[in-house]
Amino acid sequence: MVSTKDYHSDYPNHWCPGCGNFGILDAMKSALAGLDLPPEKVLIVSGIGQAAKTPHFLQCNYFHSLHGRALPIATGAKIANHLMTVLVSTGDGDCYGEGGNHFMHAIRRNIDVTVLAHNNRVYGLTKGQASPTSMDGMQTKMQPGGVIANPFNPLAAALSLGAGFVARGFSGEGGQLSSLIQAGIRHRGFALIDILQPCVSFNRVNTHKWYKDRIAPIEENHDETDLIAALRLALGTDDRIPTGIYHRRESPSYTDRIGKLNDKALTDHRYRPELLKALLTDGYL
Amino acid sequence: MVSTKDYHSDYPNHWCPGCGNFGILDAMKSALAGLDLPPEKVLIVSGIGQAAKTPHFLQCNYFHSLHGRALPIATGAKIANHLMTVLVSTGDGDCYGEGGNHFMHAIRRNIDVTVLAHNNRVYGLTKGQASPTSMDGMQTKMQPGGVIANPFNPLAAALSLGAGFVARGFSGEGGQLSSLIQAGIRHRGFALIDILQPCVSFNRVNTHKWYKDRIAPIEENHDETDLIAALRLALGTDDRIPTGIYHRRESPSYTDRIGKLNDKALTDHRYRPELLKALLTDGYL
Amino acid sequence: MTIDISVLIGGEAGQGIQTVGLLMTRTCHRAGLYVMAVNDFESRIRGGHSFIQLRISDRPVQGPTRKLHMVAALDERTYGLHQSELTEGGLVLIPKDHADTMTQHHRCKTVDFEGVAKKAGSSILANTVAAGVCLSLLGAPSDLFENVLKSTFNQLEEERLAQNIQAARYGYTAVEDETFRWSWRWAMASPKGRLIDGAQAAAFGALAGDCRFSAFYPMSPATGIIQHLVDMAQTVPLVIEQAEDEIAAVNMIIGASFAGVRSMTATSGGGFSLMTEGLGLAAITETPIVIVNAQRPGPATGLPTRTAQADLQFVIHASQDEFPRFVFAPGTPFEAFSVTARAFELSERFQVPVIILMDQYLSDSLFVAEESFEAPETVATYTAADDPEAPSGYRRYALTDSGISPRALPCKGSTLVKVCSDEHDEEGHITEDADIRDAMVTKRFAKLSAMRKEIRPPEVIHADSEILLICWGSMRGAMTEAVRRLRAEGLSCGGVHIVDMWPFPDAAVGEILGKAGKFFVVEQNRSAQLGQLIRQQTGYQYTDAVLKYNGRPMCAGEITDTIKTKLR
Amino acid sequence: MTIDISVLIGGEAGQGIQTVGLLMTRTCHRAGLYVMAVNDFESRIRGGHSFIQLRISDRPVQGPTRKLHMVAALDERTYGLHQSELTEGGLVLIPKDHADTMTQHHRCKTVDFEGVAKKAGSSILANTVAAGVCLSLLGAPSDLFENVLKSTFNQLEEERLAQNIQAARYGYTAVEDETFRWSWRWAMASPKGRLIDGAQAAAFGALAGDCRFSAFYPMSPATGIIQHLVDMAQTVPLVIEQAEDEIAAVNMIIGASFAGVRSMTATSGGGFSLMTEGLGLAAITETPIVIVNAQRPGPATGLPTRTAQADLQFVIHASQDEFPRFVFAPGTPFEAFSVTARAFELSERFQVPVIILMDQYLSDSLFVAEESFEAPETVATYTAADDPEAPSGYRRYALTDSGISPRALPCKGSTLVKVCSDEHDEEGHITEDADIRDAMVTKRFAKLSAMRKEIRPPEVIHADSEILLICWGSMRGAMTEAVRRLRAEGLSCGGVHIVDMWPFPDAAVGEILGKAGKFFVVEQNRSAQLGQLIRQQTGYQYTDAVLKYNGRPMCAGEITDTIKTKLR
Ligand SMILES: Cc1ncc(C[n+]2csc(CCOP(=O)(O)OP(=O)(O)O)c2C)c(N)n1
Ligand SMILES: Cc1ncc(C[n+]2csc(CCOP(=O)(O)OP(=O)(O)O)c2C)c(N)n1
Ligand code: SF4
Ligand code: SF4
Ligand SMILES: [Mg+2]
Ligand SMILES: [Mg+2]
Repeated sequence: MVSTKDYHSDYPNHWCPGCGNFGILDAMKSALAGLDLPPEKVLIVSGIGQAAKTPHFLQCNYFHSLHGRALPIATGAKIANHLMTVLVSTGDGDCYGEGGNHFMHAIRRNIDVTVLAHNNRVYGLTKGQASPTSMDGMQTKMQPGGVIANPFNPLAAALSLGAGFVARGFSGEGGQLSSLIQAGIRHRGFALIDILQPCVSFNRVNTHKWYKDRIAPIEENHDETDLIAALRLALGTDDRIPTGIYHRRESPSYTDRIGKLNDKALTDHRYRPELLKALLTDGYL
Repeated sequence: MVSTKDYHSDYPNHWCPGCGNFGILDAMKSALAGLDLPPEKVLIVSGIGQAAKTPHFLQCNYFHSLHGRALPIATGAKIANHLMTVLVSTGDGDCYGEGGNHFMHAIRRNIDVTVLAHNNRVYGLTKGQASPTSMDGMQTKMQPGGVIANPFNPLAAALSLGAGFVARGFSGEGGQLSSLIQAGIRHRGFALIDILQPCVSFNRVNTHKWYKDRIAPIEENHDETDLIAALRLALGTDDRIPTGIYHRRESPSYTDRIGKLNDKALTDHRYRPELLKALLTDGYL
Repeated sequence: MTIDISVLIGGEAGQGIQTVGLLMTRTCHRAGLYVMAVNDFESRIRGGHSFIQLRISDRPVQGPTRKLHMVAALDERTYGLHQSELTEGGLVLIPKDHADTMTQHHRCKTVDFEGVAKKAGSSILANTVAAGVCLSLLGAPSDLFENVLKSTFNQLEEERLAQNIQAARYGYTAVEDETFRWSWRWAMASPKGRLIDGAQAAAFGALAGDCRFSAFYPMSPATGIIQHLVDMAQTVPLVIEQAEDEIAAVNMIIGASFAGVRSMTATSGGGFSLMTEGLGLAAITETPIVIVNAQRPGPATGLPTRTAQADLQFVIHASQDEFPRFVFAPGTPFEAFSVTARAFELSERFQVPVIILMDQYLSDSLFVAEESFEAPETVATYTAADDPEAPSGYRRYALTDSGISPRALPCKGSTLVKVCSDEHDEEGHITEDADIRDAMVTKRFAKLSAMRKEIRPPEVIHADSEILLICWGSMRGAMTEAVRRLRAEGLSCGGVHIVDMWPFPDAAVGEILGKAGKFFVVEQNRSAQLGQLIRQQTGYQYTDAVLKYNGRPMCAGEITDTIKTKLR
Repeated sequence: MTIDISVLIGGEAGQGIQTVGLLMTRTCHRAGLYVMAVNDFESRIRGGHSFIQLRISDRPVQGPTRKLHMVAALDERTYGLHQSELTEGGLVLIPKDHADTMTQHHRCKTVDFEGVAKKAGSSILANTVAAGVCLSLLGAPSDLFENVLKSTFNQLEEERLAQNIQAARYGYTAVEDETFRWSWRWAMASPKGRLIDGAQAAAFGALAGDCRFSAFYPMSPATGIIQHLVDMAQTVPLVIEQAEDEIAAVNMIIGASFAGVRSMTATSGGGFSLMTEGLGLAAITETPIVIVNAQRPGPATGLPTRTAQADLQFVIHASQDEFPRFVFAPGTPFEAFSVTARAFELSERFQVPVIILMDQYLSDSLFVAEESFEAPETVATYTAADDPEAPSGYRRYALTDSGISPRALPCKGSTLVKVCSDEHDEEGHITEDADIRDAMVTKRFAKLSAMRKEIRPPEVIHADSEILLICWGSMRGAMTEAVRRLRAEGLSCGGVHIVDMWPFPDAAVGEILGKAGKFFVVEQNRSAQLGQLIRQQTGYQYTDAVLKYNGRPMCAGEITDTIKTKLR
């Protein structure tokens, strides 16, 4: 039995005391242990940002990559060895800003990774500029007149792009978050979990309390397979923020659909000179 | 009175005979002339691709830029001089592939440009690779086993991102297309017109006939202001392809919201040394 | 007799010009002749002007020439554009009578290619007609050509193949009454080597380097390499993914390589620009990757379908800060093959990125390669075996004298593999420590001395000459021929060709150049980038430079002319 | 007496260390002293270790030192980390008694910063307490400090300001019974020059260059420049947009510049990597842009909050193919100001991109600048007036001898402006013509000769020395001090500082170095990039290199030590 202790890292944590990231970290540990996945079977890919530092504070394989580029790294890794469980730890800036294009296309591919988007609605590591999810009008040092843009709606975007698993969690609801992460990992295909997270240092608007006042679990009778219903939830115009699984519908993942990956991982093939020889003697160009 | 002749260019056309781009070109000319806009008041920004060559075949100001980068160029130009009418001529690869991130964020900003996405569901200029909108399973020389990805749905994506004007045209329906372009230009804010376009050289699936068999104008009773209704149309799972305006709802555009742009264009300000002098003598750092 | 004949077939994009060239090239090759074919096309799909230029000889040919013996013009424009390149007494085949063709300088013969093609079934067969016409005039046996048609079009239905053969035959008869002054008796011999373009050679090289994954975004002139990989991937364990952009492409191959498969991408300058940040990621995480940059003229979009050698300094210095990398620039298809295979080996052994500089000319031209393309019997593995006894002792960035740390793979054992693009400690955790930073820079640079040992010296011909021409990459053929010609004119002239560009072979180049009285760099760029590097790395200053940057491949004749002018 | 005192205040991120430094720096400046403050912080928001190091003198100071006279440790870690840097007899203020502090080498005094702060109202005032403690020990009049507090915190509510003043006073009294061996009588004089960091100076320079638009994506250490622009934008016609990524940022400024406003972006190496394709777009479309690259150590993410000078070769060669560009590397805030203003002027005049190389050290450190920062009375316009008589005769890329074509603006008259990233003809249409290509390359490069004339020669001190130190950018201060010190020790040593890096001042540098017996490059990178360039451009080979690349700014003492060792 894997326990959360197996995921304990001695590397000193870099986050601010009180940061929502701690709740996410704990939920990750309990989700992974709960699935009985040992650290050596798990790869976490991250970009750059506070969220992207997460794998240092866990025990696992990780690739802490470039700002915005976690998804293509994860895609390549998953193709090379589709037997790995691949998670992506990313921030709202990382995933929806710098990495926005990869977000769209990873969804289109339905690559089998679970994306944990630590959405604090601000650029934490670079000290508090607006992020794509910052609310319209939010003031920051860099946006003293307030943000002039519609906030990016990750759930609606993912749904309209055809994502098969779309959920929202909150860093302050560890139990629910942990089970969302488990469901995301179990989902075969692209899974997005957008995790609302207070940033105690830079986001004075969307505080822990602000979220507590607004979040509410999705109602029981919500039909997870109904895309329009999910979009309605995601686009909801009232104050409530539903948490839970908005949409879930499985279809073959990218690596499921590449014939040559079915039986064994690409990493497990051996070089066979006869294959190249055959091509080299194969008549004309 | 501006006439379509004012938009005539002597520069030899580069497109294949029979290409859907010709229909789009004609519709653009008649839309611009119909709005009585003279060429010198219009800026067309394009990326790279067959679609992006469009402005060479018209008479107007143009910036034929980099693959994927038409939208940020257009954004910068519009901020510098918001009195210009700015159109973007782009391809499905240009706009939704290489330029995907800019697409999302230009919509968030609600920058006042009209995007004509020549959607031939293939990379034309580079000889027929799959594009983000190629249908799942479509075979090309580069994808001999067929595309493995959900096609990008530009309308659904734009709607979920909050675009205020979302329409679909067809290169073979010039009259309708021309009025869509006019409506797009008149819309103050980001306007997307995704234009279905046969590529006679590389797309053997989505031919002129294929479209003719499927397109149908949106029904009269469709409520343009109803986002969910628009999403339903965009996500429709049957064979029909509705053309027309899916959604229209105006809100202040990006340049409308920058206070200092209200009265005059940024280009029209003159350098005033006293402003810098005041800052330079302004006490401490 | 020495045969050295140039034939140009020109027309509009979409007329199948490249196919004519391919058919004729194959026919010559099959007859045991040496041949090369240079493609010249515009960035459009239909219309405009494109051509293919063949050079046929009974001696090895390595580069294009400027003087044409025969022109087959499938459209009227071709004649006007290439008229001036005809050699005295040359022959032009034009589709329609031309008022201004009646010069004495060369002969014009009207052949209604499309009309003839229609007789064979369809006007699209005009290209096969043209091939028949040209081959007939050159003296090629018609059954030889028919056999080539059969093996080339063996995928087509019977009927279309038959039409093509008919078109070929009509082509032959269309010029029955015409003679070509330089035709020769085709004595059939066994084919010389392999007919191949640089793109396919590089793709073979990738397989010889055990490439398992490639991600790319389409961009001329790099698409050819990927297309060959795609075609080959049907039978080998190789996955190819078209990415959403070049940033994704380079990061996908980094991810795949990290996870344990050898990976590459291919692009051109604009795409490479977008990959520069990823290049640095590969460097600091010490993840092996191979990037092919198939050069074309810029800046920016530039001339998408043409050739250049202007990214040398860029790729050597690309990405912020500094790190060891290899840069190779093959000069022939065989070099493209062997260098690409070596690139995978060296990248993995040293855990550094490798950049291969190709260009449109090398990628898209057909050459006869006489070297033998061998599949290696084995491919070495450099990844560390897992130590199940002490998995927790594993440190991805363990400091070693060689700078190379044991590379384990994630999820392949009990060891945890941790990599990080921030400066990191031996375990792979972020560090801000000044001493560890120093140690890590030193570690990465420690690889340089062993990397230098892998660098092969330039190839030199006629080393002890007064004048040396020095070039890199695809200029090899033209430079070699120029040296031969200049020597034939009595000049003491030798040639130097560099493939292994970086780490720069300082000592070897310095020694070679130190002996020469004068040396000239020969390059397809504006600033003599090799010349700059030579000065930076050896202190020697080139006497002068032979440069061309209009997107067309340089010919030996242009080199000899320039050299002779400069020496005057 | 000569004052030259170094004080370090250290603690965790979030303890307001930078504020202590700022308050003390301002106090010294207001007293008419020379002072500089170097910030050192980690890439995190809370915890870890950060510090600010002040150097205070009655003579101009231009760089940091290694030896500390006083350390104020707001946390316990600071003491351990900086103990070894204390000079004999130095004083440490520590929050708690330390068992291992009782060495003879320096004195330790316990000050319970937080405890004292709580008395003043809140433990977060510990930083103000620390400032009070240090200033008191240095001998600074307490009312001077209180005035600084008032003008610094004049935005705060009364109550918080009063608390700060209280905290300052408690700080003063906490060390009443302590003396600092190097304290001095503070003779009040009028402030010397302006207290400014490189980032703010560059932002002022942008306004002096009439910058109207800036797009950026946040990245340390470039964010400071943009933050200053944002703060200034409240009163000037300047629009600033945070882009979705660096690719968007560079393309937005290209679009804005094309439409007619001077535009810039600022980033660091990773962002610059993403901008390289856009750089080429600006070049081929001949659209003026200014890019600031505030360097930090890499590769890739590297050390985000630290300093380096390792992108020189990269920015000179960045983007595919070749084109003229300016590269400048200011060495002081005043140079950052004047070079940035010049960058806008030259970019627009020559229609070429300009890159300004700054770094974290120059951007984030506070200096006393004695030069006068003047707003120019006028800013020239180089855009072509529209010719309403003959709008159709306008050609954006008209071939001219200077290479500069008249630049009209779109939608500003009856002329149509057509620009294109493919190679283009004079009108701005795509071309595939070899001759036009040649003409356009020649046109773009024709600008070089006039651009070269704009390049200012390096500044030299003690030109006729046997040994020269040569450096660029922010190494100016440390190099200058090193020269002074080496001369004081009797060495015949001079110094050379380059700001205008590209086009490289070949002739001027060659002449200067030609006279020296030996010359040493002084740089914050691993490969001596200036040294490489000097050899490439002048043929001279540096004797040796003084290099540092661990992310911390180089001090004069490190330079002198290395030089002395190398000369031994
Ligand atoms: C190419 C590039 N651009 C910019 C940066 C600087 N940068 C580092 S983290 C970050 C934003 C982080 O925001 P987010 O992803 O929301 O993560 P958070 O810190 O809020 O968790 C930025 C802009 C970078 N490292 N690389
Ligand atoms: C950075 C970069 N990558 C790739 C290319 C090559 N390229 C030119 S056009 C094109 C695709 C065009 O497809 P699309 O935008 O759909 O336009 P179409 O030709 O189909 O109209 C590509 C990949 C390029 N010019 N620049
Ligand atoms: S800055 Fe914000 S997101 Fe980052 S660690 Fe601190 S509280 Fe968390
Ligand atoms: S390739 Fe396709 S899209 Fe391009 S011009 Fe030809 S038909 Fe049109
Ligand atoms: Mg964030
Ligand atoms: Mg397309």
